[in-house]
Amino acid sequence: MFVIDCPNCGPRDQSEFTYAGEAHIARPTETENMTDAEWAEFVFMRTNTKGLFAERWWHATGCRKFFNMLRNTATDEIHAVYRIGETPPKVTANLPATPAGEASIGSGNDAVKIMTRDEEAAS
Amino acid sequence: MNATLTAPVRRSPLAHRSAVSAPDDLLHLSERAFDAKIVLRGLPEVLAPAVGKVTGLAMPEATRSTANETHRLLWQSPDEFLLLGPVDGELELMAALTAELDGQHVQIVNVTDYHTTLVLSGPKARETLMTLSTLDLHPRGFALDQVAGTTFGHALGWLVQTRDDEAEGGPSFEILVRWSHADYLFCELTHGARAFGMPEARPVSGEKMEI
Amino acid sequence: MSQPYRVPGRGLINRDRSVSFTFDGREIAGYEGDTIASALLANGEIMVGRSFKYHRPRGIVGAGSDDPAAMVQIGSDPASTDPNVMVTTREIHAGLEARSQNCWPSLKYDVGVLNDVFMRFFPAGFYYKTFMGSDRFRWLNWMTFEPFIRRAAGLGKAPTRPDPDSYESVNRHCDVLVIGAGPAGLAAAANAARSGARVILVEEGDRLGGSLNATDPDGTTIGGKAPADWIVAQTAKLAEHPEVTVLTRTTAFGYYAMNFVGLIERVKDHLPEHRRDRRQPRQRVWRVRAKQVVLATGAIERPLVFNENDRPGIMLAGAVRTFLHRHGVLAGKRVLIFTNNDSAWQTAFDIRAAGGEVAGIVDLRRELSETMALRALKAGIAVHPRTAIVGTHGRHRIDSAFVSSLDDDGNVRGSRSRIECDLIAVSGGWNPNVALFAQSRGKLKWDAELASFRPGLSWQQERSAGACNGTMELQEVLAEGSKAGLEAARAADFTVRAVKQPEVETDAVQSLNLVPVWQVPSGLPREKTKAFVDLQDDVKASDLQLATEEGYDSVEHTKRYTTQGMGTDQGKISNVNAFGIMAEARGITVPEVGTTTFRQPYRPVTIGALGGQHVGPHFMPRRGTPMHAWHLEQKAIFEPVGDWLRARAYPKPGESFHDAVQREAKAARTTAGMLDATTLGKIDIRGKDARTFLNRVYTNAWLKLAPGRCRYGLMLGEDGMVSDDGVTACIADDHFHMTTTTGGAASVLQKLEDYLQTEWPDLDVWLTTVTEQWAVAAVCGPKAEEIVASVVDGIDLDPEEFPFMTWQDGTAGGIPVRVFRVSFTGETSYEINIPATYGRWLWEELIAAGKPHGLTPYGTEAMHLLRAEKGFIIVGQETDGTVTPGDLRMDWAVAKKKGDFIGKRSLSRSDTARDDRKQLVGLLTIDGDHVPMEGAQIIGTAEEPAPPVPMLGHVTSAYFSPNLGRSIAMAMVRRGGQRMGETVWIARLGDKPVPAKIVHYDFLGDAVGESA
Amino acid sequence: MKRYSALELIRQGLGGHRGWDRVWRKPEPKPSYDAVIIGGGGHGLATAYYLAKLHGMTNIAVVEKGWIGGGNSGRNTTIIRSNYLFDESAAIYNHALNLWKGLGQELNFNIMMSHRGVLNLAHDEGEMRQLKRRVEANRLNGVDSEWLDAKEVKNFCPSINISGDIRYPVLGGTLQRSGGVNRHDGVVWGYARAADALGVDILQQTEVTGILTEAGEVTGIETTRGTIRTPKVASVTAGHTSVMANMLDIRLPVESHPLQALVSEPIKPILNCVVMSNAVHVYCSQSDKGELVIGAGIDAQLSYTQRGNLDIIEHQMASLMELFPIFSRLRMMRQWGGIVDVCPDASPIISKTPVKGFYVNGGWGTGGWKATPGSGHVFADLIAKDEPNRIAAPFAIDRFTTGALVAEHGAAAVAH
Repeated sequence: MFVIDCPNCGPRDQSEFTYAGEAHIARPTETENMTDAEWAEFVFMRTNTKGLFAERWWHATGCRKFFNMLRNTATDEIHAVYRIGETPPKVTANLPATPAGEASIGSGNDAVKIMTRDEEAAS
Repeated sequence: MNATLTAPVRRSPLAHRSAVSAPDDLLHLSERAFDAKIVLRGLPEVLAPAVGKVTGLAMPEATRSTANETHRLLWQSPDEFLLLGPVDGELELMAALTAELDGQHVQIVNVTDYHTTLVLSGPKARETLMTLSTLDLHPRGFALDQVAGTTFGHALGWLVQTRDDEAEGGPSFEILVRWSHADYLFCELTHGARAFGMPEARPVSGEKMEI
Repeated sequence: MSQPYRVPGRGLINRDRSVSFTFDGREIAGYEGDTIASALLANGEIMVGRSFKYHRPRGIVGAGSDDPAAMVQIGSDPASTDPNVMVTTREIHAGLEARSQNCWPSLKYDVGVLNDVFMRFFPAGFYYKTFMGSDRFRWLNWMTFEPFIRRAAGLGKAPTRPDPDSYESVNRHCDVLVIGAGPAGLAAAANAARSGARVILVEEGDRLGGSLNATDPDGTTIGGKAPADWIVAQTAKLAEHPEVTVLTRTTAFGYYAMNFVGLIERVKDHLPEHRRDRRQPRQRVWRVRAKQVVLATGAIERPLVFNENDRPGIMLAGAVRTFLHRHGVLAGKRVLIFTNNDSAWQTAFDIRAAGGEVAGIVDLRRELSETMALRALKAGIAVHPRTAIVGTHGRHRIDSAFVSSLDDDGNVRGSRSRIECDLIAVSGGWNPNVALFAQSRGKLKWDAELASFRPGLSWQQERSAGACNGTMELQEVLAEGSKAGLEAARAADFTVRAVKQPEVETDAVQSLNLVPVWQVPSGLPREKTKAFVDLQDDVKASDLQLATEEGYDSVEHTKRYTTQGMGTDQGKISNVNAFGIMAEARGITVPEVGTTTFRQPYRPVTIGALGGQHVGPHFMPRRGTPMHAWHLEQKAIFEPVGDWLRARAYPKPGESFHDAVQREAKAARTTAGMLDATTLGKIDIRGKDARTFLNRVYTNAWLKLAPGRCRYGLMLGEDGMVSDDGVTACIADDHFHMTTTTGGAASVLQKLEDYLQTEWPDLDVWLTTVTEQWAVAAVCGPKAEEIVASVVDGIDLDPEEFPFMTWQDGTAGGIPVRVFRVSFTGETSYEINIPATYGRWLWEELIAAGKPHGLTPYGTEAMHLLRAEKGFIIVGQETDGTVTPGDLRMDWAVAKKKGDFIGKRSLSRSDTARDDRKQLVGLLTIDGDHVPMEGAQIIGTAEEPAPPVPMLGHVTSAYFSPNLGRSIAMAMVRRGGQRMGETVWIARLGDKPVPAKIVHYDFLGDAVGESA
Repeated sequence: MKRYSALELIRQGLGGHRGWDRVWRKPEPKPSYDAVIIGGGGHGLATAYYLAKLHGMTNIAVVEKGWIGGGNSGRNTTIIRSNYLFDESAAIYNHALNLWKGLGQELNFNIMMSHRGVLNLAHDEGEMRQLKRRVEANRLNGVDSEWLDAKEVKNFCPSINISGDIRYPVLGGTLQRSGGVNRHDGVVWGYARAADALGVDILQQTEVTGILTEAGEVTGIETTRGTIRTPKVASVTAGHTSVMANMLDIRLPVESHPLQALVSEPIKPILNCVVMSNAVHVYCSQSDKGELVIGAGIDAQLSYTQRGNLDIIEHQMASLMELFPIFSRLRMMRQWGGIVDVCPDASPIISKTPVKGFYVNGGWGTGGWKATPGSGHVFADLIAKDEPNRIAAPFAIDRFTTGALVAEHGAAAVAH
């Protein structure tokens, strides 16, 4: 379980929160003039990022506020929480070395979990 | 008024439970029903004068509560507060607050009957809560007047510490729990405190389900 | 009680307390402090069970949770019997009953041994190559063979009755979690504790000290103290710190994200029945969130892989020492040592010191240290350098080993000679126990000196200390432990100063000088060599080699093909050997092979314990309304609706459920009925933009609804599909009371908050749930007005004054109530909302007041029936997430001109705008007595053709209507709206389809008349 | 390819098992192929096999970033069934079920297909209605499926607790007798061996780092082992479908989530069918080795970490105790997680894309395993002909634009 640092209530167990999907997808205002494809883009299409991802959470049992969070979905590291309407802060993350690959450390992929020579040399 | 009616009876969700205690005053669990409970939604600066005037309380900081002899005000979110007042006093409180806040962008909702209050006190109260809650309930993590909305097993509730650990009888906590979760929580707390000799309350059952 | 293998004066057992138990019905004597394993060994018993595949005899190999295969079934009670219990970790107590498993008719004479005889035909992966059926004999396939193969599956037997014990889980936060209470862990905990940090120290065994308990007490001092005394002193120091928790018999089984560690505490399995505290759970899961973790989990010895290395009597050298020093048991009368490193020599010295006989040291290495050789010489121990054990002998326990010397290339040279022995103490080296480190996502690195993996890069807030970090010398282990404890405390923001560490003096062998030998040569061809790697699942070196040759050469493929490391021990002692053998077979290095994944749990965890206290009556809250107890008193039948339990019907004594529903539904239309409608979701909405808000979340128009009035609304998802519905009342211009479905209450509130907070923060609207503030009694029927009038004051119930779809405030017994003149039945209906604590009182007053008028309480089933008669939908019954308002033919509830609302744009997509979608209709079966099955499919022909049968739709609701005297049904039918009056057929399993006529779904309207 | 048989096993046994062929070659990547399949799981290898066998496309490669079968193929609970509600779903899953039946024999590899029956339990009125609707739809679609009342459920699976005292009592259930389980590794290896024998190159430890296009058409892929030219690239990377599509700036209606499963220690047979319950959340069978194989829930959040949270497992075990209180003393031996990509309508995507020559098969959510042969079969057809066949057509991406969803998850909507 994650510990999520609610901007209002402080760090709490993940069980108090509800995941609310990708962040920064604004609901279109001029829906009448959109094509079906544009509308589908809003309703259904997602980036589903592997790596640094801006997402929304809801502190369901606490302050009942939605907020944004930057998390590395390849490693589950949480980098920042910030309020709705704010722009995501700049952070550095252990990003996957290749598009489908894994971060340079703490692999989620079971095939890679022994230190590379470079890592050994660096440590 | 209709003469045929019997006098109204107010029943709490735990009317069928009596207070229970573990030996040696390790733990006491009881219900305190019918406190007046009012949700106040609005910005604290908007609410503060009215709350001060009606209750004498200051607005609490985040995750804290303020209290005096008659009232306690719980922070629930930056724009949501739960005011607890004297038993059966909710209508007066509603009226007073409504009058003070007339025309403001606020919401005042009577939730007296929505919640009931479980009072858990004694030296083993923290450990008992830890069987159900993921909060850091060590005295370093949760102290007097602190407030948290959280889950207790599958029940939702607001936890507040109302008596200090050093006080006679040990710390005391109150959990505001919704009506329909009250019995579950009461039973889970006694269940979690078995090891301290707490007599166990069994969940009410006996429902028949068939086709 | 002879216990012929017990060594006088040794061991940390309580010799004043004899304890006996039974193994396969025979009484075995031991002492308090014994495990089943040590007691069996004390009595000369070493064979415990049979292996999984070949049913070969299996004995005790390890002394702790690393043992691969010595498992028994505990107890015979069908409710509390416990399969696959490791004899090396289970403490004995009076009344304990252990039985060997996976053998029949007995441990010594087991028919399963036939598999062993034909072993050569059952190599790794043989199942994949046969039993798939052939062109000629198709039936000779898996379905034919599986039942027979299945019978042989599994080890122990599951209980057949529910578990009488209870479990619990508890949560803890701490600053420093120290896992393992050996020398490193004790040093870490003691140093962290001095800082005042909250420390939890976890020890898997029953006593602190770890490897120190397996150390010759005469050979080592720490700070001048004997090891046992040092442990006592450390324990006492820990006890001085109030913030320290020490847990024994507790295993850290899982290291999860963000320093969340699961511990399992075995609270009372070690106690005899009469000493088990009934208030305590059998086992307890500790869910620990630690700021910092110190891993001090020690090292696990690995055996050597040699021919016939699986016979009972072949034991890890370290385990022999543990049994000797910890339990006072010398597991053999004549012990042969077989090793490739220095550590096993200590076993020889300890045995001699304890007065035992050593048959010799067979060492694979050519270069041996002179000091060691000298010590051996002094102790009178024969040493055989550059020699291998190439075979063993003995049926249920070894009686001798065959050795051959090796040439410079490591091949067997010359003849076999026989050494008599009843125990072989074997060591192939030590593997740092990195399981939890790897679970924490740390990366391993290869240590060439250890020829094993040890912690490399950390990922979480943890550090390893001691043998699990590859550090083997005691002085260094203590230093590393101390340092880890200090650093952990500091990293958790505590201040602590280092103190001087105690000096260690020891004559114990601390060097390793390991020469890795992954498979010991036997001088025999591969197929004749029975060199086992995984003793539980019977994986031989040759299996790993065969898998590699066949192309299953990725470490995961080899594992899966051979089942290496897939037993209950998860390969604790065998995996590194397996990686070594794979590496040799592939001609690459071990780190190039890599490891399989160290999964949670480190050691198997009781399923019931994971469920904790949240099982049985505590599984899920039973949410009941304020009237719930009344429903129970009436012996109502209930139905679960989400977490709620709602009264479904109130059968009178002797009355069937069906009859009760018919009676209740009839009464609601002829006299009066009353429903507990408390569970409907209720949201108080306030703010100057409340109307605009409602206009955007509902499909219909809300700008002009006057205070005092109510309106029905449909809510859609952005996909255009109906997601909820309900009636919302206008309390004041800026104040509304919304109701939602029972199941939708929480999700609707979340959704509304979501839109308010993220999409429309400019709207001034507040939302607060009031679902449980109000108890709701809905009274309907011709007599409803009279009944309500006799209970509610302050409201003129005259329909002129209080018309349909309005609400008014009043009182009942002086208590304020709010009455809504809305209807879900089509009858005149009053939904009386009263503060919940008065709900039961109001309900009983209404029952009493209604009695003269025939007021009948009705449950949710009659409610469903009544609303269907009127043609009202139920979201979740008529809809299934694929239904638009148009599909429901409720276009009247969609305001096309009001501007945007949630889901609006989706309604004009090409598929949602089609006119041949399934639409809601009423169905009247031609035979009015026939009630179709809900969910039945509708077809277009009187006979059911062969599948696939084109389906027009399905029945969503169907009832026998007591008020219409016939069956009614609602259905989603393709193009239904355009098919009024047409006949369709309802398919039935094993029977002719039933014809039915499509009508409008308001059965109280014209529908029934039309069909007549 | 040396055929496997009992006779051959005996012959090899006498000869020390030295004469077996390699199951598949370890080829070097060729500079170009007629088609490249990304993803060496069950679906990808099945696709390659059917492309080679049925469409004569043998100059093709399967590119796998790790070891074949190492993704969701190696991590699922192997439940096979086809009792889906909608015609479109029933068609593809039943197509798969029919292929499963003879697959071991066809591949000459024992996939241990055990048609032991799958029970889906109902615990409330809504579920009863749903499942009955499904049973009837299945029957009319020619899918084997029947309704059992609670007593019949107990007769079929004696270990289940059908007592009325539990929180969500068993009211009945559906049974698909032809459903069951199989051996996931066997399927992967069987397809790989058969595809390899037909000439398909299986390139393990080869990760795709880019997809090459010219003028909106696929021309090849970049991999960690060099560039490969090809006019057709098919992504079968369930879990990572978006990662592949994002290389071409194609957004898809999927989110990836961890899905966990676990096994108990092996015990003597006690559960001889597959039991599934949505309300109580239990998916359980017993392997031929004796382990209880238990599917747990998905974590709510998007994640590619292939691991999940403990609380999911804890709740799963509490749920298991509701239906199987006799399992309480058994022990969880191993837990793991896979990454599933989930579509909003809980149906898969088998589709062409806006980029010509790029095909996508993914979004199978928690239920892709059972579709393996059917999915590969129709996807191969799509790749070979550049047009979806009747079974694949409803699963095109454009259904999210038109609204013609195959909303199997709608079946779970509960409210009243």
